[in-house]
Amino acid sequence: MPILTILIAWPAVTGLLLLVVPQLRAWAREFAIGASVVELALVVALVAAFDRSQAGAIQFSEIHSWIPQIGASWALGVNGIGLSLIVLSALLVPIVIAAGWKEDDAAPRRAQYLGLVLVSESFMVGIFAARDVFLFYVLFEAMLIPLYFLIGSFGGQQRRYAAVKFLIYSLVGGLVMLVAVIALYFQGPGGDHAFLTMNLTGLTFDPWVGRLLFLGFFVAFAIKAPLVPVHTWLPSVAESARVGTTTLLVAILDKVGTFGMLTLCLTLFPAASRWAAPFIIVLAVISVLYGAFAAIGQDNMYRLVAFTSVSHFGMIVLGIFAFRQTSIEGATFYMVSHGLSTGALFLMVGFLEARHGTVSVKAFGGLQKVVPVLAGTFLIVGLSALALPGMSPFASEIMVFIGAYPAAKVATIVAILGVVLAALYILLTYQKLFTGPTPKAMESTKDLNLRERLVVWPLIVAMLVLGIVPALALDYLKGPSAGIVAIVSQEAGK
Amino acid sequence: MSLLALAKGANTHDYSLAGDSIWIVIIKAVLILVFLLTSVLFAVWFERRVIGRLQERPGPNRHGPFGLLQSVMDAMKLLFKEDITVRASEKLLYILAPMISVFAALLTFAVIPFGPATRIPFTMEVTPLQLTDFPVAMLYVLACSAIGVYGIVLGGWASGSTYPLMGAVRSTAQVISYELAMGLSLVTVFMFAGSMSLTDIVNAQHNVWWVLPLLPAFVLFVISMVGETNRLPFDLPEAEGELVAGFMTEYSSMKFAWFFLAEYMNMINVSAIASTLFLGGWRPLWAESWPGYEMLSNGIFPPLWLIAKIWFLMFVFVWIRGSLLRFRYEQFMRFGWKVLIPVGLGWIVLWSAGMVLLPHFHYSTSRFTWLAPAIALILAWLVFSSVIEYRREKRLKAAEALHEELEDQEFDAFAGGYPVPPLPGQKLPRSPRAGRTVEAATMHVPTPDTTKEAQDD
Amino acid sequence: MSPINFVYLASVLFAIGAAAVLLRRNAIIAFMGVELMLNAANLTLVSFSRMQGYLEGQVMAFFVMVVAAAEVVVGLAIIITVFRSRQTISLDEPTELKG
Amino acid sequence: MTYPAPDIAWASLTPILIVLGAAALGVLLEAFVRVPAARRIYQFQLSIIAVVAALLAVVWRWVALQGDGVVVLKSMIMLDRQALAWQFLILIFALGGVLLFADKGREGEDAFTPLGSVAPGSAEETVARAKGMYLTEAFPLVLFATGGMMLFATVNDLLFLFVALELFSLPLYILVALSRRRRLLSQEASLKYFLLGAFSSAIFLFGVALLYGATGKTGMYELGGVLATYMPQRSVLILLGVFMVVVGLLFKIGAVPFHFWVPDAYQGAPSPVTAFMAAATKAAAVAALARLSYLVLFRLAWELNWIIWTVAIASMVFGTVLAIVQTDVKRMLAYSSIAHAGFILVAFAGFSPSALSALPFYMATYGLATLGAFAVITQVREVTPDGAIGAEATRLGQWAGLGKRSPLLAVSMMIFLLSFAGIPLTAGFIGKFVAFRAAIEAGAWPLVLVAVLASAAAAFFYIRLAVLMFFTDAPTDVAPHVVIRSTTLGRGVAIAMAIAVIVLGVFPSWALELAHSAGVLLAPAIGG
Amino acid sequence: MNPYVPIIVMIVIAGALAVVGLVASAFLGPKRYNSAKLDRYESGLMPTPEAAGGGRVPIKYYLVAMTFIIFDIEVVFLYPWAVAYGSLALFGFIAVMTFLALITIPFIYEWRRGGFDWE
Repeated sequence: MPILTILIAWPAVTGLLLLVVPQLRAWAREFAIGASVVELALVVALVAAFDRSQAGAIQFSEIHSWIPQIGASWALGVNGIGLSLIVLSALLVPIVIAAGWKEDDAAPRRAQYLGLVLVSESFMVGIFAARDVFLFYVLFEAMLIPLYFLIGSFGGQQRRYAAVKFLIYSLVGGLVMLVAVIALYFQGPGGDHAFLTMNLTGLTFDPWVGRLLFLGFFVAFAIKAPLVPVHTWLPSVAESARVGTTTLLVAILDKVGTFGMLTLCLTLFPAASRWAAPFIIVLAVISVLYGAFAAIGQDNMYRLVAFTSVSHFGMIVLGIFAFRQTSIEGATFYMVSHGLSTGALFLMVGFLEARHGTVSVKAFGGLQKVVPVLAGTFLIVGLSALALPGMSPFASEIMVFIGAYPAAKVATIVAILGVVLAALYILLTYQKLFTGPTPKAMESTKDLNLRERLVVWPLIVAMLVLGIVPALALDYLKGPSAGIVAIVSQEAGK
Repeated sequence: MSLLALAKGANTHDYSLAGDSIWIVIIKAVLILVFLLTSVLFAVWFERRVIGRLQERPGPNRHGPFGLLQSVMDAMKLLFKEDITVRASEKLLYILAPMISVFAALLTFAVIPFGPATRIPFTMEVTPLQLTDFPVAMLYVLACSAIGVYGIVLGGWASGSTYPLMGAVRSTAQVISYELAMGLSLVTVFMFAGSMSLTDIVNAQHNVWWVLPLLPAFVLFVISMVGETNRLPFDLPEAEGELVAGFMTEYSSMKFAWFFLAEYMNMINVSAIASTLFLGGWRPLWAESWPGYEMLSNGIFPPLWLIAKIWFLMFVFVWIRGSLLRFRYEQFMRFGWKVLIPVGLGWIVLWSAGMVLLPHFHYSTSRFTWLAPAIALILAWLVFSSVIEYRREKRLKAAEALHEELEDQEFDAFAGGYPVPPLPGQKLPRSPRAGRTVEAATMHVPTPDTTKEAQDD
Repeated sequence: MSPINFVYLASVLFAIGAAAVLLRRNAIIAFMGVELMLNAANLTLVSFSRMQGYLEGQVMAFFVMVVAAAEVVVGLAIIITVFRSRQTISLDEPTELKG
Repeated sequence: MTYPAPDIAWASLTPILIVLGAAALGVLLEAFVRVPAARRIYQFQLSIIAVVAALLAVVWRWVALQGDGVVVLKSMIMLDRQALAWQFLILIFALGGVLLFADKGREGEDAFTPLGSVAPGSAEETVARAKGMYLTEAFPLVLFATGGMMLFATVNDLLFLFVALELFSLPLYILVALSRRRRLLSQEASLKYFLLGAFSSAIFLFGVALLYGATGKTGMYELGGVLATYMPQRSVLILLGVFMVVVGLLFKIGAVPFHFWVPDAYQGAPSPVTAFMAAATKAAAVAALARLSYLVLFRLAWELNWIIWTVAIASMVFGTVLAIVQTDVKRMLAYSSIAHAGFILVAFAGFSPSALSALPFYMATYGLATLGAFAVITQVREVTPDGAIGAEATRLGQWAGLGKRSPLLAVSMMIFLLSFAGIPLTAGFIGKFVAFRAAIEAGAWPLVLVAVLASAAAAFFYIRLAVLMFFTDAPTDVAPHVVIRSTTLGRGVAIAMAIAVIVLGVFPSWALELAHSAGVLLAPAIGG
Repeated sequence: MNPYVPIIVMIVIAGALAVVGLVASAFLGPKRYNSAKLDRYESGLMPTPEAAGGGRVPIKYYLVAMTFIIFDIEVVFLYPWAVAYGSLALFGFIAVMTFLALITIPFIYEWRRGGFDWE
């Protein structure tokens, strides 16, 4: 059974139905959440069918000829990393839909929004499952369109600006990658399946050709997983877009960048990766510090969370380009954990915004007494972001540092500073929001209702479970990471 | 020039003109000019004289025998007249225009053959009686006549005055319209001769003058040559009643004389061309088998034959002028475009179809060359008579319809604020004088015959 | 006289025509410049044809003449319509289109 | 002496003959059918039948073709699959064009002035409009242009190329001047287009004359054969000739610095004409340039490459930058077409053989999207003060909120814009992919890098229009109001093109296969 | 001698004659100008500042000019064929007839559309 194709097709079909069929509009929310839960169920089935002992190998492979003239195939398959990210996507989408249940929209607009969310989910699953560079690229670029509409149509004042900025950044990266993709074709074996990653792995390039190709890919991924010089779109989008969009974007989509670095940059161009690693590690460390510092100065909570993400992505990239088994494992684990924690954090900010229509830190204060559950939840989520031991981000961060230290001592030490800074901004924010005297306007704040709890708590539970028993996830991540390390280091041996 | 090779392929005769020395060329050129100028002087007298006779009056008869010196006197008078350059004119073009006209008119005769190779009296030089000839001589002739148009249009425009402008554009439109018909009439001649050299064309007529087998083309040519030279009945550009003197209105003295000269020279030119193309050129009206042919086609005789033919055509010009009324402009243009050009095309198709298809199916074309004009005439008669009949019926119907429409309408003598005649069918008001006398009371009010008027349209 | 001289002449004519199109602001003059260029090309074709002793160049000149004539018809028609709407055929004058 | 009649493979010419014959028939219809409304219907039917029949004929030739191609008339016309592919494309564009030409709103007005010869705003014009006259000559004209383009894409002889060039240009000059609304603009555009077009074709012709002088040939195969052996003493003449010929073609493609006519002509012409012209002219010109390139120019690759690179980069940069500052939709698309001319030239860089199949595909994607985009433009109208439907609303601001008024049209337009921008899952992406692949294959990757950066910048203005349509509310207080005309044909063409663009974007395999088999030029050995 | 040389001789002589005539009359005639003489002729009316219609040619004449061009082209192609029709045989005939037919189409068009009607 072509389960991966079904996983991609199901949200696409349901999403398009929602966009096109006017009769569905009245029941858009119910329809959408139903569809996403079905998707989640399918993903659970996928996980069940996945052979954990062979996590490093590609499973559920499907390869069909698509455009043989340009060597493109409809090639899908997942290893442990892809699987975990698909799980993350499938988990977050219903949560996001549920979180936005009460957004006051007219029915057609709501149908549009939910339809686009579902279509985006289809693209996300597709990207994580793609085993063909061309297919990967197509989905990578095409995904911009629903996202562009999600950002530009729904959200705050600056949303149009943010949408265009997002699109242009992504497009520049994507098109540079296109050049590399085309050039890669001529380096590879050619033929009807020229773009299959397995056909392209293990090629030997002329050094500069390899480096240029690597850069072509890396630029695109660096923009997507915002590394410092090209990160500016993320805060803009985060503050303008609707919270659900931002959650999806940061928690899942940006992982496409790091996922791409792992599965394409490192795998296809190991020599070039090693050549570029020192620079990239420097960039990563700068990201960690810059993101953290910038977060401290933010008043807008969306921007704040966005900057923390920039910081965290720096750590992930550091882990990836340290080329150690532990660091890569940690980085992949961190990708999942970060998805859970940042997602939760954005949702919490969204709940606050829903209550008072503002996300300015200054506007709040002393909420601890009024809404204890909310405050508590926020604290836990916040602590997860600053990597409190016992939560999964902590486990992954530790693994990254331990793994990276032998490879890049100074960089790792500097990056650990980022953790300290994280503690600073999270606690400062918590302090401003929830402690001190309660302003008049805040006194009538409602606490988390059942829907909101149902939305956030599962994420917290997941983080806790994974924090305590990281093996649950690491079993899936170890194999693939080992494979990547093997490729990179085997190349080094030559 | 591009026709060079084609023509050579078809016709390989020796142009003995190549042997002429430059002096002979100059002498011949001067002789041609002298001939042209005297011919014009003669033509002016000739026209006035013949017209006079046609109108039963004497014509010029004061100066010299039969008034022959009249035109010499006229020319002298023009030379000594005051030369006025109109203030509103574009000076350069205004002066250039008559020069262009006369210049173009002088050139045509360079390629007209007056006769075969002849010994120049008192010398041993043998030379054809023709200034020069080349394979595309007819194109040269057409080119010269086209340059002549510039004289007219520039003269009219540069005068900066209404009548000359109108005259010039009319004249230009007329000349180019009729030039097309003329051009089409030439095609069958070229087919017959297989060359565009005038010598070849004359030589090819040794059996028969082409006026017979190519009769329709000849008729076409004659009509269009009258149109081309702005002569009655096609003299619209200088219709005195409408445009004073057309494009020449603002010209005086020698400038006027050049236009005048050019016009008469053009008449002589086209007559010479028509003679050469259709009337055998310098060939005598004498069968080859008849005695004396040799003498009549050599020495002084060929030029005389040609001149005789030219003057015959000149007489036709004058004759037409004396007999026909001027066309209205729209009638004239319609005639050119809707009759002459289709006829010309039809004739080409008919003729070439016969000449190409008959040999293709292995029939001889000798009889067809004689039958073709007859076929053409019959076809033309069928087409035109039916068209005329059809249009007459249509007009009658339209007149009837109008009649019915206006039936019983009260006649308004001042419809639209102007005095108008009664339209057919309109009821005439009772005359104020009616009833005064018995005759008046019973008088039949005549209906104007408007049907007839409509037909003239 | 060698036909190559005609080629030089044609080149000069072509240059004059091109200059007329590029420099003169009157549509009719510019249009005449174009015609001059076409005829210069014609002259070139014929001269080269003469030099090489093949007739193709001359036949081509015929085709070019036809095309040039058609172009004259279309061009004049366009210029006249513009003139009738605006009472001017200066190429600088029409300013509906900018940017 | 009898000249032998040349051998002509008439069957191979059927598509062209059908179109040109129908055009001639159309002129006769004009002459004999007196009632304008009836004439309009007849002309429309005739044109559609002709174009469809020609399409079928092209398919028939494609199927019947054996080997690389057929020699139709010595070396002047040789019908190969490449030529058939271009003919097919041009006919498809013509079909769309004719449908748009016939598009007539409920108010009874099509895109053309009822009387082309009278001055705008004159009494005669008012009368003609009141009488409901139609300028039905547009149909024969477009057929003539189509025939000329098909010929242009087929012939192998430079002089014949010139004749075909004029055959399709002259009707276009006239068509551009015939807009029903904004006639001054239209006439002025026509004048500019004409003067520049005539200028460039004169340059082209002089180039041909020089090549003829240098080599004694005008056939492309023969020229290529001559150029294979280098002749130093004549090289200046050859280079100059080739350069001028290329300039003539680049003009028709609309590449910088020969692009001046493009914005004016696109903006001034009636939108159906713009649609047809933008798609088909470019296709025909690219076809000719491709043929010339792979038969002749590649011999001079070393001398010519820098020109192609310069022109391509200039076109992409200028087209994109100037498009960004435009405030008129048609003008914006015009500048975008200049940028696209640059992208097309990228494929030529290095003369990679795969460009021969990439180009038809690229032009198919570009042409379909262009046709569709202009079809949408015909639908967005201003309201005249008396409440009737007026001129096209082409100012960018007037497109605000289109997504709400007419989601279908807006989405179609969006798809076209995405295709122009080269976003995956639209045809434009695959087109760019194959074109760029050809360039990279020949080692021109720096050029491709410039191209992708330009397309990213270009995306900015495409997206800006999308922003207006979907994210901005229509201003309610601004006069004139904007309405959606929503005519069957215009809408139908837009939607059909949108579907085509998506299909070619998602399942391009079959089309690429066809393009691949079209990527062959017939090159029989010809003496000399 | 080249057959075109006599033409040049003719051109020189004819041109000289045309010029000499005008120059002679300029010397021979009287010169007593006045304003009325230098004004343009208006059949006795007061002369207007410029010719009717601003000295421009009526549009209708352009139509004649354009039609003329079409047919002149036709003639251009007919003449070479006429000279060599024998050797071009049936193929040439059919080609030229097709050409004529095609030329006739615009002719008919213009005829029916009133291009040859002058009011």
